[in-house]
Amino acid sequence: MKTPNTLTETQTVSDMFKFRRRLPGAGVVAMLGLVLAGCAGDAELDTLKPESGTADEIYDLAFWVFIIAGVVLVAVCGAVLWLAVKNRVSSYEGDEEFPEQISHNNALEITWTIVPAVVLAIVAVFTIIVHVSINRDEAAAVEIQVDGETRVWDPTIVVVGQQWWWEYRYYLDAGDLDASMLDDPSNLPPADIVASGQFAIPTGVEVDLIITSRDVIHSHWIPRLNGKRDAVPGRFSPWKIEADDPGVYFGQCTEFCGLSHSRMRMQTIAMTEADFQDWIDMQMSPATFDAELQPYVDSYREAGAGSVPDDASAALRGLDVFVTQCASCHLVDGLNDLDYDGAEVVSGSAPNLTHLANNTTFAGGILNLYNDEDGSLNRDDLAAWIRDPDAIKANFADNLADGELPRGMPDRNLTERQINDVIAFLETLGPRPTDERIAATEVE
Amino acid sequence: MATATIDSPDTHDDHDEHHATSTGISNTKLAMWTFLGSECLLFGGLISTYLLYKTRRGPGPDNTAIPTDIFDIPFTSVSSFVLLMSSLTMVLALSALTRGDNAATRAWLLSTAMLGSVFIGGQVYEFTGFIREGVGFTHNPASSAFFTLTGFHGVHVSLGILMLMSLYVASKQGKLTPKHTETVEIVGLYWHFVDVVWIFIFTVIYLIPVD
Amino acid sequence: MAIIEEPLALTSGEAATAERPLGGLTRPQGGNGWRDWLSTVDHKKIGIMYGVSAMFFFVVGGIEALLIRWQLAAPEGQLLSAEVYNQVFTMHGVTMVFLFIMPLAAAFANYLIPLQIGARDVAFPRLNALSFWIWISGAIFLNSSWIVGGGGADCGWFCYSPNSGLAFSPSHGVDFYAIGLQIAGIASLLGAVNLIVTVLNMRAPGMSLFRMPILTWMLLVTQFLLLFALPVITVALFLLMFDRLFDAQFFNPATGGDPLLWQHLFWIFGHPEVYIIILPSFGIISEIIPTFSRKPIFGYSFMVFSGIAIGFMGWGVWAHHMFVSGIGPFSVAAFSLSTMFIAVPTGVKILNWLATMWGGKLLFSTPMLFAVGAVAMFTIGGLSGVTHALAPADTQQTDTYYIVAHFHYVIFGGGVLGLMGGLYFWWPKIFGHMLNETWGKVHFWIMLIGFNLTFGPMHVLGLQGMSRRIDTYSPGFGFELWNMVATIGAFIIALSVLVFFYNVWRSRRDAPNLPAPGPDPWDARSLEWMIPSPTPEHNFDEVPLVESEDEWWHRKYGYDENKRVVRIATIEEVAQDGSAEGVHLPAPSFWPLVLALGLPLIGYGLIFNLWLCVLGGALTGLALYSWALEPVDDPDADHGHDDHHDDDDGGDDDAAEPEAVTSGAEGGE
Amino acid sequence: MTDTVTETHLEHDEDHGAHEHPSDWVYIKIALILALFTGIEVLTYFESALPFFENNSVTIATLMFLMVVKFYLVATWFMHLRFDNPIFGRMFVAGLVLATAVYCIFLSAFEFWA
Repeated sequence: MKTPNTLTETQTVSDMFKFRRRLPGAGVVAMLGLVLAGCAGDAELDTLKPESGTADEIYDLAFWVFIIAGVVLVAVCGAVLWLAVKNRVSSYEGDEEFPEQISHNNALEITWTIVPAVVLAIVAVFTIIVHVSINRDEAAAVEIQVDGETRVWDPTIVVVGQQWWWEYRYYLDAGDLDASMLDDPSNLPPADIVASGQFAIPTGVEVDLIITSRDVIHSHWIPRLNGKRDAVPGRFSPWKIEADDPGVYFGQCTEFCGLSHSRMRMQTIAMTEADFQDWIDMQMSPATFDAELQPYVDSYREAGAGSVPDDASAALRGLDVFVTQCASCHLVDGLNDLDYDGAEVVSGSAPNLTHLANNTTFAGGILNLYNDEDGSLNRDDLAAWIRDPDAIKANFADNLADGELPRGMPDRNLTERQINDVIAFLETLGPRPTDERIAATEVE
Repeated sequence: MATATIDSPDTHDDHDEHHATSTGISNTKLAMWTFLGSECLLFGGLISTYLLYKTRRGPGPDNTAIPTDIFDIPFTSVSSFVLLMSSLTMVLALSALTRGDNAATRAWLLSTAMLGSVFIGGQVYEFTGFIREGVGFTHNPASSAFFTLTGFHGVHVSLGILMLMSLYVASKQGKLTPKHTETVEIVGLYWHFVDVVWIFIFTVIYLIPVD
Repeated sequence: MAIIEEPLALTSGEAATAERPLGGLTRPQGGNGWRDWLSTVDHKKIGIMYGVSAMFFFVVGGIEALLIRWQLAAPEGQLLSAEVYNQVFTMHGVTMVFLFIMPLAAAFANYLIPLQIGARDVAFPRLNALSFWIWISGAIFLNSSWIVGGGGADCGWFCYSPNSGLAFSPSHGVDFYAIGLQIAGIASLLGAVNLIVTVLNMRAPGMSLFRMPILTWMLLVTQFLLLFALPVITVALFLLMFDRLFDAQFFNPATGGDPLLWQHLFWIFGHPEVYIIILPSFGIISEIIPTFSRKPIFGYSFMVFSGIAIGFMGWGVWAHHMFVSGIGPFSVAAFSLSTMFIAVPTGVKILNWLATMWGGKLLFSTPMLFAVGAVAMFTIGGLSGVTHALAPADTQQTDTYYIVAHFHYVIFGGGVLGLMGGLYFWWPKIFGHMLNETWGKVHFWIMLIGFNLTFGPMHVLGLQGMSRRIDTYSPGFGFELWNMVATIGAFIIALSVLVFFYNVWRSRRDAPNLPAPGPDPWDARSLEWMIPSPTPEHNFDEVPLVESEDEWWHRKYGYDENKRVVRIATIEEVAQDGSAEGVHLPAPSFWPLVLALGLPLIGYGLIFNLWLCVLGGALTGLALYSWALEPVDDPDADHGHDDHHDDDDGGDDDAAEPEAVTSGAEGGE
Repeated sequence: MTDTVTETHLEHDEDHGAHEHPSDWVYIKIALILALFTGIEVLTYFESALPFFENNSVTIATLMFLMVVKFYLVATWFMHLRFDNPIFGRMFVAGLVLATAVYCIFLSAFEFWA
């Protein structure tokens, strides 16, 4: 899998000279040297490295305007400097000589009113062309297999922002889902797939996004794939995203959304159609449990939480901790889905953990689920997160005054042993991602 | 531009009402009109907010009644008419003062204030009726916007009544003489403005049917 | 209306009637230390108070800026918690916009407008004092939330709902924001009415509108923008306040409220606000550059009309702040186009400044350095502005540090540098001594370098994808280097401000040993330079008859038969000496101050305990009636005139009128 | 907004007192017209009274027309804009026109007219 964020040094350098491909002339490159210098190294959010048709269009438009602006800037600042050097005097002392008192020149004035207007009018034409293009909804069709039958899916994902993570809802049988079919962001129809923090798209297809929010305004932004679009509660804003090549594309919430705004990130994982089909299959299936856990799960579904002997495996003990401590907010399909109204709904407003271990980030996209060095589970960060979420990501989930809304993950006061146990259980949720993906999605 | 002649206040040859200003018009009156221009944006904002929200009932079975459901047009028509007529009495008060007829001035000032009070009384009655019928300020966006807009207007009318009563008292004390016409005129401008705002509100908020 | 005031006579010798309607209230006479400042209605003293307070809040906002930069210097900054960081960046924005730049511009407007149009004072001197006191009480109220409100507002200066709602911002910070800005808004609105009337009505004979200095013109446009923009933000703040304090349902999406309502109202105000900030600086630049080029401003009428055009077009572009809000592609396209074309009149201004310098004799004094620096820096900000007028490009740039860079180049580069130049330029006129030129140049160069180091790299950061308003960032996104540079730059700016304060102190210390600057130290062009420095209390001994644009310059210089400039008079010959005596001046009053004290009390009452509202309301009401009943003049004060009780003269101004209630009532809204 | 001031070059006193305000009878006649118009406005509410008011667009057009006329009458006669210096009217109209334009665009952005 191509991983834009792990480019080698040479790739980065060649990428830097992308400008050249677009515009011959070393002078321009030199002019933008400052900008380029900042682009060296990893910069997964870089808007100057577009990786999709849409992002390319925006980039090209902006690029030419940067050039025009640069020319004007050099002209004006050059004129200022030139005048400063040429016309400078050190004192008026004793100097009764005045320069020619030219007060106006209407022809000149009209010229420099009209010329910029014409330049802007030309820019405006291209702006409108690009604007129309990036807002056009092109029908796309992806053939996918759901429950063994082939469906034609117009790829559409409902994106729901909340403090401080993103939820992605896939409606695979809706054919052509439209924003008008949705009503209340806090009570969306059951979806086939509910992912959080990371979402998969097939490459080479335009994927429609319908963006909304459950609480305050957020903004969904994957810079290399497209511009941003706000997630406004009560509104469903259409947007789109596409990736030319498989890879992992980083994003960050860009509308100030309160306390942990800076810690609200997400990633788009672009996959080949075959990989995407595998991802769907995996996401569509409920969690599976090994022979040791399964009896507990069955009895839980029948009669609620049971009890676990002290000498049981860590995962089983963790399962018990999960159902008593975590299940009131988090859903694991196949375990506590019956506790919620409608089997496929997402729980309350906490991430769906059914396939947690298949993700590579957690806590709203800010922490790595696996260690990059050896691919092992990142137990330290997971434990720290469960131990005191507020310390990792400031929130409003504990010590609430009357009527205050809990926002974020509360501190459940688990013992260290309980924390270890629940981590052991969480590790069982979902197939482990490939090492490549772990490397590519690493958050530094 | 031609060089201006200097108005020489020292000559006092024409005893104009106003001091010499660049435009020849009164500072105070110009300030009032400027202020009224600004008020257009204020009421415009509130009216637009209401128009935007007028059918937003909010979710759920409760609190979904909106003001347009229960407008009592005949009642509001009467109070609108009352406010409209108060503009007439206001202008008659000014006219009386110009003539130097203090008794008539007071009578018209008082009737203007009375008509304004009747309007406010009507508004209070309307508000309490709304609240009784379950359309309270906090119930849904439509009602919040309605009460804010009409309440804001009501506060303007009330302030106008205070000004009118102050003029009345001043007149009683013999301090309101024909040389004070501009003072009355300026209060009148404010009063008429509040009236024209209501002309707008009455049509756009009350009379234009909601689909 | 309102505050029925004696319209000041245009020539000395015009007396006011001095009645004492109730025989009880008299007006203070001033002239004794701090009480003089508290009761003054002199536009110059009010201007100075605006300036000093603005500089105080510049320091406050600057400290907040340094905290932000310290936090962001390196990844995972630990100086501030997310909670405090959000309050700090919010208050930084609010402080710099509402408590620094606007009042500093108001300082120039107050001090200079009457001087530039040849007037004794503004049209309504007491109202002017009221504006200042209301503004300062609003400013203190706003900042008191640090102490009594559980921290500053934490919603950003733009305070988008529903994040500003009670559910998401439960402390009182946002309440203080909503009420504090309303109070400050009342001040600006009253000021706008006052100054508009002043410019239209108080001009010296012959001072037609098209002979007014560009600064007066730009300030006039600014006042119109304030006049019409403030009611819009007032509506928005009102709705927010009702939502938070009285459970209204304006912005709660759960009950059908629309968060975009706030955004539209905020930006309908917010965009004209940008021009409210920048136009005064444009005016100052337009005074400084001709003076130090020894040429008249190039294209006077184009400068005026482009200013008007900017002000006018500023009303049709607000939604460019909302290109990604989901307002619909059609709206986006329309606002994108309108925004792009606002660059045209702005460009006209820049080119006219260059043309003024063209062929001139450029003397790079400190004011000139700041003015030219402002032109260059504003050009950068203006051009980056064009890049996100393009809606598609804006979807990548908005809410990133690119925008932070852009508006700091506009507001700091174009606005603050220009205002700083204005301080150096008019300092001798205001305080009677020059600021030290050497230290001034040191100040300029340090500030220019610090400014570019701080905000230049932010362009790169933004294009690299660094979001705005984040309290920290992770390593590995390529943000480290430029954030560190920006932080270093911020401290260099802080250093330059210290240099400025040092210069102020030092110049004052050295002043007695230096020759007095005289009325016209810069060989400048407009009327304020024909009167002594510092400006005498009565401004002009004799109100000048204006015969041309750049009147003062034309009194010094004429043309010979070859159209060459020759001196026709020395400064001493044509300047006034400030010796006029017995000029009637408006009497001081304490009531503006008392009235202004009532408003924050009402504010605290709304937040904490409604009884305080009663107290505040009573104080306001008392002040209003006392204001109305206070005589126009103190009959005991010696103003050099016998009271001539000519009933036709000024009779309607004798302030016995209850309609002063009107004004206050309106002010109270 | 700014055009209100650009044309302001009146250097001479416009004598405010030179013209006579209309007589009370004129004011009463204006008020009668206003009353009549208000009556027509209210009639639109009673759809049965006048059949063509069953059509919403006709109703709205009528109401808006009457509103504008009423507004105009009060502003020009009662507020004396007819007789006064035009600067006053310009200040007010500036605000009025700006408010109308801005808020119409504002409502359009919400697709209010749809």
